Amino acid sequence: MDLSYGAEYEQYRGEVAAFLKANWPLEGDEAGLSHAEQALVFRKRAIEAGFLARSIPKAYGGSEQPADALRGQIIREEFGKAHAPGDARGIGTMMLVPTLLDRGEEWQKQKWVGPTVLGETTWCQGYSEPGSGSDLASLKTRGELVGDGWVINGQKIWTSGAHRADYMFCLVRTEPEAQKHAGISYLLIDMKQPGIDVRPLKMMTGTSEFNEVFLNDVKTPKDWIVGKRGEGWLVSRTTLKHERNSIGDASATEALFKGLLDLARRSKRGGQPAIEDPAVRQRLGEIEGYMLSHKYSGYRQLSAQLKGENPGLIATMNKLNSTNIAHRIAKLALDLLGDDGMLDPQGQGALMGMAPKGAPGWLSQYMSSLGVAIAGGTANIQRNVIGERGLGLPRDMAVQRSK
Amino acid sequence: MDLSYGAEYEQYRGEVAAFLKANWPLEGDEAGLSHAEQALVFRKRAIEAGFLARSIPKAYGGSEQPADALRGQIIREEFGKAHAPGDARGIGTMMLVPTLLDRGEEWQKQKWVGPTVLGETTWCQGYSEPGSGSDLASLKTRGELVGDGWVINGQKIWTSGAHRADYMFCLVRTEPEAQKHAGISYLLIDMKQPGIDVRPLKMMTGTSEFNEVFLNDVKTPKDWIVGKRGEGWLVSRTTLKHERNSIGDASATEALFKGLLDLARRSKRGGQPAIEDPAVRQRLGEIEGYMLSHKYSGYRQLSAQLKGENPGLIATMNKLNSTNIAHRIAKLALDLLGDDGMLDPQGQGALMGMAPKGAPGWLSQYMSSLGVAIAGGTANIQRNVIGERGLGLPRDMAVQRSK
Amino acid sequence: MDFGLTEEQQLLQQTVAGFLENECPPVRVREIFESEDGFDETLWKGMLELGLGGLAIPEEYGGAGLEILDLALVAETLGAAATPGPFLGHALAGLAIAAGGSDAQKQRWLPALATGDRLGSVALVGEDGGWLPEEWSLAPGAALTGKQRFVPFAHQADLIVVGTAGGGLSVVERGAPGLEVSAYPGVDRTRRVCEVGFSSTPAEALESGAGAADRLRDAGLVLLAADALGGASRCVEMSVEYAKTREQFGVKIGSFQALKHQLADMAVEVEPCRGLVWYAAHAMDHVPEEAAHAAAVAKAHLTDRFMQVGRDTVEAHGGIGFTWESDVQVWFKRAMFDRAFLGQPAVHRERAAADW
Amino acid sequence: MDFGLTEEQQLLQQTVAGFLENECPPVRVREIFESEDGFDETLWKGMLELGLGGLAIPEEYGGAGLEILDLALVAETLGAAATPGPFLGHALAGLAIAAGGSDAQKQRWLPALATGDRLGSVALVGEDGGWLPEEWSLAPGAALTGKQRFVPFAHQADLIVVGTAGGGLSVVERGAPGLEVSAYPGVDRTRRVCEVGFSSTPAEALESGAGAADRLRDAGLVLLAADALGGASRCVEMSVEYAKTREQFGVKIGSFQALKHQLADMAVEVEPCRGLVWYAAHAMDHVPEEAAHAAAVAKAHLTDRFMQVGRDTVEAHGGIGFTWESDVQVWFKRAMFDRAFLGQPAVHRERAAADW
Repeated sequence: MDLSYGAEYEQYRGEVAAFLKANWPLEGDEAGLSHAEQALVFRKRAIEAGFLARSIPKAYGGSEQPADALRGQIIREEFGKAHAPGDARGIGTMMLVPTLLDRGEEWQKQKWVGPTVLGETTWCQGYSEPGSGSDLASLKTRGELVGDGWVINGQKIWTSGAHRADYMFCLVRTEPEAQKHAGISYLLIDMKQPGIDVRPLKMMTGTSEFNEVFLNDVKTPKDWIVGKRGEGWLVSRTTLKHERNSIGDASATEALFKGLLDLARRSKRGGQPAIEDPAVRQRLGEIEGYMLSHKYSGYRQLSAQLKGENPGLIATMNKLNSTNIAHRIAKLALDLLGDDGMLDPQGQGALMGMAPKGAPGWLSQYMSSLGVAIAGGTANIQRNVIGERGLGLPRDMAVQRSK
Repeated sequence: MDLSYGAEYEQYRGEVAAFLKANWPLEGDEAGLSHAEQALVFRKRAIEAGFLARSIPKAYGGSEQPADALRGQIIREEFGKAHAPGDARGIGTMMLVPTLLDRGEEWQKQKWVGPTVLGETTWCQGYSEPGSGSDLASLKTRGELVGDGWVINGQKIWTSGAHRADYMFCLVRTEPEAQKHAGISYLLIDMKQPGIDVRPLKMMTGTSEFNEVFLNDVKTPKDWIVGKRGEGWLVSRTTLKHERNSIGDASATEALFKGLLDLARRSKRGGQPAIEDPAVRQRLGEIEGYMLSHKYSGYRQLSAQLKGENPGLIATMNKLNSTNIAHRIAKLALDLLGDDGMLDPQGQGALMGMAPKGAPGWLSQYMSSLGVAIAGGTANIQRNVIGERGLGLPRDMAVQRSK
Repeated sequence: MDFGLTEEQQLLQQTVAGFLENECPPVRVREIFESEDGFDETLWKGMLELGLGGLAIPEEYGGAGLEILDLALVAETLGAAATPGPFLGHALAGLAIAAGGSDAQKQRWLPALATGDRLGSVALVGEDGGWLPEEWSLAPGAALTGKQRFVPFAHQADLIVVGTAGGGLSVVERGAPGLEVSAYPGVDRTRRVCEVGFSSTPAEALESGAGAADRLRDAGLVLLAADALGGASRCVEMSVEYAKTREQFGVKIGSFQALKHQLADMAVEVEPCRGLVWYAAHAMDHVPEEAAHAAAVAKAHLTDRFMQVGRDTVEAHGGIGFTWESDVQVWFKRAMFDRAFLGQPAVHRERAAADW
Repeated sequence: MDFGLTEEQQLLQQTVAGFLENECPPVRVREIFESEDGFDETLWKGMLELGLGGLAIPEEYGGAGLEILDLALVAETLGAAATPGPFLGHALAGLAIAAGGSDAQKQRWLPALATGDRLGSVALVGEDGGWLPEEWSLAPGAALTGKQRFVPFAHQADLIVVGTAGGGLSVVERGAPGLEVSAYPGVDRTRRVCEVGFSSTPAEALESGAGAADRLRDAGLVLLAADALGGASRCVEMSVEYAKTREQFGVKIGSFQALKHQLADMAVEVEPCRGLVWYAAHAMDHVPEEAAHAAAVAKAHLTDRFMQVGRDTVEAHGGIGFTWESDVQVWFKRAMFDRAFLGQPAVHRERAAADW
């Protein structure tokens, strides 16, 4: 166990800090640009300097650095401290770019990877449909080749960021004769065209983090397909997930716990601060055990990455584990809120890695702790994955049969 | 809602009490008999008076009274108060007698029903086998007709009371060619013969409430079969379960909760009685909610019986519900025991409807709360039954396929 | 001996359920849920025509003279349908006056509450919290000054029964000087709550308010428990129904063992509670020495069950259960109301513990 | 930066695991479990030959001079195999003397403990309970009088480190006048406990016992957490193994979703805890300001997880898991020991809460 980063890396940290000192915030005329424009200007320089888009080849607009998770972690830490724009977030960098790099045509990489990692071009994902949640094989959106273009009709759901995305990467049934998975293709679609109708999907918290997307004779060129016709399901599955930021994940849980402690200090029980109530303390203590376990699991996974080792079983558990902890935190928060538990969340959405401050935020958190499970596949799907891939238990019969 | 028994029934209660006053305890020479002998003498009189074996025809040794669950309840209450022997308990009266009455030959009823309800003849049940828990279709004990008798070989497990039983009613594969359930017959076997080897099955508490029974060329006459050859599985399923004593069941849970309160009064937390600790009080309070729900559900079921109504969904839940409550009680008890949680249960077995007093008893309860679930089919089987029979959900695919 | 409902009681429940099926189907609930003030005159009038305005008000004052159990059965049925409207506060106001008013006070207020010509509500918690009569802090007197929170439908109410320091009850009427009602952003849009301010507002103390406060508290707890029972049962039904309809991997999702067992567990959480609610209601009229304990346990237990089952119902519906469009949110948010209104489960468990 | 084990540490764990696989398979565990005194000389000798007697004793006193983390890794491995014997008490006695003894005291006792020529144990709770140094009640002095409970393998021990009022530590040696050891009916037959009585029994106080008591407590908590981690992990493995082997309705029971999900939940309870134990051990040597907190959280969390997973393991094995014949009971009962020894989870959560 050596929790220091070591001299070599501390020196690297110094280089990162020096770069940031010289380059952020922007100065002069550039300081007058919009937030988004500033981010683009800065990201270009950071990529040139080798600090962002590190795993992307230079040919496609990245900085093509050797894999080094600890350097990545240091960059995230230092950029975070300086409030400087980091790697462009979102589904485009997380899923589309790795897919293109792995399976795309050369011209596709040339065209899309650079702008996407820069944050200039944004994407949304068209996988889920009403009626096909975790069962993608049953999807119904159809694409027909008419002349030299695809004509697409159908409906997608749970499409995060669809209203501002430039493009959608999308699973579409193009071979109606083929069975289940075999008839699906992976198409790219320009979102700025008639025939696309994006409707915000309002959540019970009152916010709309997702959309429904209706596709009505939507068109896309014949060669905006990744992989071959009918290979879409495979292409979507071979996508290497973006290197998971296990530390960031655990920090968010820790921040939430600290927020809960704060709430317990400010709430009252029988005239005393709730944090003095032995029953509350025991529940907080139980959550602390789970939270710290999750935190140190994050370190374990980072270490495994550093050594190029497979983190093993633990990596498949992150999602369910953090969902479980968020549930526990949310439930205790509701108890601490007391009468305020009858208030409306007033359209407060989920907070990324931050703890809510007021009652409406906690109420939104209370409800969102359910939504979290849904966004990443329901808890039961996670349990299937852990049981089958993690523990090696035999496949489910019903699912097996349908494959 | 009328929780009084009403004048008519209170008068009946008087009759029961008067009978008991005149007949129990036994006097004179009879007082010198053994406990078992006294019970037989007394039960005969109580059956004659119409107080026991109420649902059994007079022709077979019962008192053949009209069904009246409230009279039954009053008899249980008054007999209990007087510590007088009630209806013979055990698997013989609960399962074999109803089966014989429903499916047995006339000579079988004549021979076995009377002595069984009197408590003179006792039975054990031979259904489960190692390797076939809830899946009876897979049982392997074989019976072959040789001359005018069956020769039986195999092994049974979870056989309660096998070491003192006179007979076993038993599921045996007699038609090896037939598929699964179709090859099973329901045979009666004399336990007092060579070839039967009863071995106590020691539990983790150190007690032996169950046995393994090894059958090695065991013999039984050709006509000691209930129903036809190959109908055994049906015969075992058509057995009407003994009228469930829902009140008794709930009283046992209530007694356990009261014992828990008592334990909380005697245990210490931070120098104070544990029952003063707010964290302990909340957990006790949660259990009280479950316990009282279960208690009043018992009354609801009794009332439904009285009116000849189907108690509905609730009756299928009794088992799982009381198991769940026992788990909660056991877990809190372990916490209250503190250091004594490291002690050995010292061979203390499960207590029927009573709360343990000392630490060893509670430790046995802690472990037995797991065993309870097993004895009545595991919790998962109960959930299947509730889901499928109670809520009408579709059958499980794997189980369906094997039927 | 009959631990069950009389034919009249079953008929009452069926009548109310039948009425709601026609007049308050989910689509209607959603309209009221989305509306400005959450108050639907037609629906409420219909309920009043069924006599739901004065069920437990004595016959001599124009009510039906029924028992708390009857009232609870209606509350359960309303809860199952997530019925929007002022039933809870109105019923409690009537009970409070019936229990604590002088004959003159009863004559003055009860008949109009029974018919529903006037709408009642209750204001039982101040800015610093504390729902229990012994925690009430608003200074009593002929004029009240201060604030009360979470007053149901105060924006529609004609009279409000207010809890005052020392456990007394006072009545404030609509239009009284210094009375200020502002809508509150409540989570449960079927039962709107307001903040009510008093500034030297004339109020009339109920003659024996102090004696009536405990009965008011217990009745409130029982009605919330009953609402939670109805709501939780409906949640189980909705989830089961969804599992029987929705398909995945070519089969109904209800055939998947994991979901089946979750649904079974939900049912086992809820169904055994029915008798607990019945008994708590029954005790209020017939076993007074057990009433406070039974009401406290019932409120704590049922509102916890409803909240848990509400969460499970969202999960059982998958992503769609988390949307605004889904009806699930209506029951989920009613569970949040039931659990917090009149004090959280922990508060009442602690009270119940005093009887051990 | 390396939140993980060194090659040496992995080798240490592998070596111990390999030794146990040969010398302490379940069948051997059961023999010792059933034996009169639970002490197997051959097995213990073998462990001493591996150097497990003095892992964390400084090299200058004959030990290996390793850290608490190394000791914890061994404890985890022993826990996974449910290894019977006096490792825990012996290790803690050595740590106590190393932390609190004068140089002369260390010279006198540590080398023999390191080789295992003498067996150590600890007596840290009195008849009225209270495992924490500030709760100890036995009057200190050159002679001790009183009783201590739950002293591991006192019937075999050559010296016992006794906690005394004020948080001091004293050493009592085998054969001392007035020392009376009686076996106690403990549930965990792999770690036997005794009651130890003192009657004017000569004892030697450790020079800086008061300073060492906290370290002794934290080390004990970490070793129990590590044992629980090993035990709980093995429980998950056993349950998964059973589910992959056992058939019902013609298929492996592990293909049933309900059981599969229960096993997944068990794994999620246990696997993420590994880092928590590592960090608590690491903190004792390198982050002293966090050591007490981390040890308290680790003990509370891990022993709760082990107990829960132990119960789940019984259920996952069906009826057979509840029998004496099944190995499951051995781990189940170790979980009961780990959870209660040195104080229940609630005690240590309350201590940890003081740091918030």
